[in-house]
Amino acid sequence: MYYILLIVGAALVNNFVLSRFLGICPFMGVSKSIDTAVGMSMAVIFVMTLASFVTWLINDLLLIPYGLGYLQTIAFILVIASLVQLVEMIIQRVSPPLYQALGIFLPLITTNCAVLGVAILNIQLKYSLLDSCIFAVGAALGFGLALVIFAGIREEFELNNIPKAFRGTPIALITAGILSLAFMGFSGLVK
Amino acid sequence: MVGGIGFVAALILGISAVTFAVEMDPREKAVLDQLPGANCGACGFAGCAAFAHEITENVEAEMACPAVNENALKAMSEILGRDLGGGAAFIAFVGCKGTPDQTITRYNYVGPRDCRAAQIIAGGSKACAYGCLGLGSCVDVCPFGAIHMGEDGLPHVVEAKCTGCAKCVDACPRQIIRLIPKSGNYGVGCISKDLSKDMKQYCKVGCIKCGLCENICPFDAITVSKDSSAVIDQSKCRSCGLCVSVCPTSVISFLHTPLKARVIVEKCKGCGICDQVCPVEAITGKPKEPYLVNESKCIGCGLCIDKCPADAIERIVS
Amino acid sequence: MKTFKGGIHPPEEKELVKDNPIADFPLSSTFYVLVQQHLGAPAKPIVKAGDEVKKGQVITEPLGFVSAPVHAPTSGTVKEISKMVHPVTGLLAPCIVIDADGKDQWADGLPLERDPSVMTTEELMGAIKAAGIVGMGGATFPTHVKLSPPKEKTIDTFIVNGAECEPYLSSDYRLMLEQPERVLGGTLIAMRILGLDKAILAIESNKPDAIKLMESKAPPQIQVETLKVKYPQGAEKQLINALTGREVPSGGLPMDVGAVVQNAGTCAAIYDACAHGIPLIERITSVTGRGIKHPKNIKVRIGTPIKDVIDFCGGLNDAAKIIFGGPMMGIAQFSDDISIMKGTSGVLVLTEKDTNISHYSACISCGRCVEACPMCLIPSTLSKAGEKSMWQMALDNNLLDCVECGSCTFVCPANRPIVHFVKYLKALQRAANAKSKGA
Amino acid sequence: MPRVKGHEMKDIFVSSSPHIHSPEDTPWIMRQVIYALIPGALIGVYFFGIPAIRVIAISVVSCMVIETLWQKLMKQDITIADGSAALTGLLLAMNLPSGAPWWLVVLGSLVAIILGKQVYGGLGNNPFNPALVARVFLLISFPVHMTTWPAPRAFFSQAADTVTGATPLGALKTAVFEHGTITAAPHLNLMDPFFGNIGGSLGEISALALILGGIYLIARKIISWHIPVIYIGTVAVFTGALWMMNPNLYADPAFHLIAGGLMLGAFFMATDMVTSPITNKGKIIFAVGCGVITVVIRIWGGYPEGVSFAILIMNALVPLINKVTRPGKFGAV
Repeated sequence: MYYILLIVGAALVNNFVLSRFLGICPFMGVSKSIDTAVGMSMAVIFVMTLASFVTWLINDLLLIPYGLGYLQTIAFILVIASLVQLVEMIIQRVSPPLYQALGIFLPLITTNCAVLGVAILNIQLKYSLLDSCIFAVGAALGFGLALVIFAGIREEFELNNIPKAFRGTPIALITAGILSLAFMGFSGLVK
Repeated sequence: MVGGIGFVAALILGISAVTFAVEMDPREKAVLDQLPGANCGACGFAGCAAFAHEITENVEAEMACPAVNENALKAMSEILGRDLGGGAAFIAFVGCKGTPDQTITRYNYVGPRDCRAAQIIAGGSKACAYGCLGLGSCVDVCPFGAIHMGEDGLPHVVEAKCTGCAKCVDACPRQIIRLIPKSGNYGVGCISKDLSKDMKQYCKVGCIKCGLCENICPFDAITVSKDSSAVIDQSKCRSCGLCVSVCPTSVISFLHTPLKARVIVEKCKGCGICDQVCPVEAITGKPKEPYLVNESKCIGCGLCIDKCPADAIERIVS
Repeated sequence: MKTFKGGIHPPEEKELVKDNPIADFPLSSTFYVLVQQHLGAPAKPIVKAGDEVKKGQVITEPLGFVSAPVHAPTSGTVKEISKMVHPVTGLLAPCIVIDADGKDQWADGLPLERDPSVMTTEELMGAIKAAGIVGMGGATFPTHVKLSPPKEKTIDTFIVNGAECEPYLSSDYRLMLEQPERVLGGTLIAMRILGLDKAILAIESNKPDAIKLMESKAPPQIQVETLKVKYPQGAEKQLINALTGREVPSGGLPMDVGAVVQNAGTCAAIYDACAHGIPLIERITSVTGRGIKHPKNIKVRIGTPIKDVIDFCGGLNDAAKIIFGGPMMGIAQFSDDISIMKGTSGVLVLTEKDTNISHYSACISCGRCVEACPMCLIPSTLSKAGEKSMWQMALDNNLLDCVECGSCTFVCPANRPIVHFVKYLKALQRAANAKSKGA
Repeated sequence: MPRVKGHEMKDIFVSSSPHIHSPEDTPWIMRQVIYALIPGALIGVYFFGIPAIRVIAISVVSCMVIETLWQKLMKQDITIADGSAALTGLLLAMNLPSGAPWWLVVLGSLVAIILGKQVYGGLGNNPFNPALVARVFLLISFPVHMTTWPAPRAFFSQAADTVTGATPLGALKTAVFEHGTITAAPHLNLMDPFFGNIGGSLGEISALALILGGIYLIARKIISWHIPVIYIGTVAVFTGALWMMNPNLYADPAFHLIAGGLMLGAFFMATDMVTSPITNKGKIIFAVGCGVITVVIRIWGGYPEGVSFAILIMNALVPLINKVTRPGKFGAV
């Protein structure tokens, strides 16, 4: 029961994109169409889970014993970067069209604050290894959910006649704002 | 210690880099940056990225992008190490002068405001089968905002913005808009193939095929026949303007009629917005007093007209 | 009572002309006979100015199998081969102008007296082809092509379409009431050609007297089926679905599910062609609508100028729209320089109050069009795609399944011309295909 | 040969088929929804007096003025006649407490019309229900103003009108929060909220009036029954199950249906055509989703009333629902 609450907490209540406002740049960049959004979510879930698993181990086995806590951020970024490189190659070989569609945003996951955010949050909230992985899965699902919902809305914008000044990112930012307003309804759900 | 992690990671990546190798030509990226990026499809490819790929890979590929300017062309030639030749600059020209009051419409059209949609119902509401329906399909498809609907119900091309990408030529259901080289100076405002005695019934400003222009033109750059309006061969035309003077229905017009902006004194509130937006500083004046447009400097781009809150600026033919 | 999914209930407005018996139309002085009066390959005039023609004499020669000849509506001399506005396309099309000599003299031998039941199917088919019979419901598809499906298609159901679901019109209704033998005779002939021993005659329940009469007169092999009153009940795919439950495959034809559908008027014409050798030179048309003074059902010759028809029915009173066919799928006309064609099931004159000329506003996704669409499409998406000329996106939303019945546009509260957008998208798609094939 | 031998009839109209149209158009629909809202609004005015009229008037007028201004500024054609701005104004007013200060109402109208609708391109283009966007925006930006519920009193009685009472749901939430059981909340006989004698936004208090309005809309076929019936059903089933499990921790379903904004939400907010799915199957999924989220927020969430948030979240899912519930192809080959 605790784990379900953990996942729901990470995915809905303090959703990474809509409540914590992490990972906004891929959120805006990749949400043009639903299939790229799904592709991106898969990539993020994979990277986030592995990253939090590896970073937790590094933190627990290497950083704390040698008192190198201050190296935390750089080490984490290094791990995430290599993981992203791995994912990038796999996707490029497995489905080139998805690779073309994701384009610049795939390497961008490296600097994606959501992924790094999960790793650091795991340490701050003092989760156990298992907890941090589940938290990462929850966070990634939350990110993916928000991304796919947002992509659904933005695909409808093709058909609307949005005033020229608002087309593209401005309307996306306004919609993301209202979406996070809606997700605030979940606040206080999990203590 | 961080080096340790770095080393381990590098090892993994090295192995996987070999197994998943797919390379992409860096020159393609550089060429893509030079292209305008409007993905207008005039080069016949899906978008600028596809065209950049083609011109990098295929050595004989021609520079088919009309919307590229001179220095971008030079830059691309250096990147690819071969001369891409000059993209002949073209400009769109509207071959119809039939304003609603000069022509007869056969019925009141009810339906979507789009020429292509109107054309498929009973062949369009205008009595002339070749005349412009004025519902703005060309304006909708122009990616550069270079064509707009004038008060006279006909499209006007803004020379400064038009890149000759020919999207409006395809959009017009009656093929009224044609591409004319920028070097050319005169265009015929009618493409009707009907005999003049029939055309007179429904259009007062069409080409009546009298042939006066053909006779007077010293360079026989203009040809007229019984069932085709006057056509100017731009390569021969020396822009002497004789044909314009003899044409009874003044169908032939000077191509580069630089549309000028002129301030309507009584409407102007002196807010100065036009002065700020004018790209060539052709507008001067003091706040709270009517502003003035210097016609020699003005290139007729129409930015001031779009921005003016009081609609106090009008387009005039200089 | 059987019916199909979706559809709408427009006001029937049939009482304007329903009870007027079929009136014989006086002979006009000049006839404008269009050369292209069918769906399919064009035909070529075989007479020239000055020729003498007799009533029923063939005056054009079809080029290709899917084509149909046209015949002189009366005896007289060919004045000229000129052009006039074609009611369907609105563009100029070749037409044969015949000055009637008033004698109305039949061509040699016509009308014959022969018993179709003894004729071989080849003779029957030959008679239909020679008589230039086309679908009279409005599609004008050559009948001899429809009645000769390719061998591999097994046909097990023949449906006679007496639904007449279009509001205002009652030409089929009057035909079934006053001349049931012609309809039934034609049905039997068609059944023999298709090699079937039973057929279905479908009539909407708002024509009870026609149903009763047909049930009493119909031989046992022809079963009269009553259908719920709903538009577009008479559309081929909906009629087959309602009567047999089968769905014509997307992009396919009725014969793919073993069915052939013919309009009641077409069956009557088949009977005349086979029994008396009379070509299709006359048809029953409803001239109705509040824009015409005395609505009438008239038996009128093909090629009769519309001016004569309007004068015969008392002239116009503040007409806003003149439509060939019904209000839902008919084609609006703009010039009175046109004439009756083989497919003119009705001449409808609407006043400004009855028709819809207001501008359209934004779609509010109310879903009425989705419920109304008999082809299970989402018309609102098609209309939005139409506004943006996005035909590829429309193709993914089954654009080509749309039969343009008009139900969505009728119910749309925002007055959006969805059928016009669909026609526009289809035109864009055809142009793009042609360009890609050509390039 | 010219196209026309001078025969054309100048004033004839030509358009694509079909040439006839049903009498129902968008302004007619908007008017019917406004008529359906009038009973609820009247009850609100009856119980909250002049302030309620003030809020409604300000809200409707400012919505219409803002829309006209925006369209003038953007050089678009003025569509005030279709009544959608007036409807948004009325709906927004019914979501606000009658004590709301005038600037709050004007700000709400601004957010509803500009952020909720016009920025997306006007009527029919907005993914979220404008009135709800404004309500949630105000609820989160001005929680104090939005949750001071003037006590209801008969229109003519002279009782002091500054007494503020909590809404039934609010009382329930504090009771559970402090004492862990609902019995601590002041006992409520169910007739009060049914007729409107409870605290709450000026439009949502009388379930009876709203149900009447809803039935009128369904009878006139403006909205289909799918969303309201399934939405209220889901809430009833969900709260009923919880109530069965632990009566003193969870309130009984009848209470949940009548109290709070469920009736207003189910009949008027969730059924806003522009922001709800287009197929009936989609409407069912949408309604179930709204019901579940409403109950989750009411029982476990931080806010006493979950209807607004639930509908907004489900509005976001509508494009996906529309994509999933596309009707099957006719004669799928």
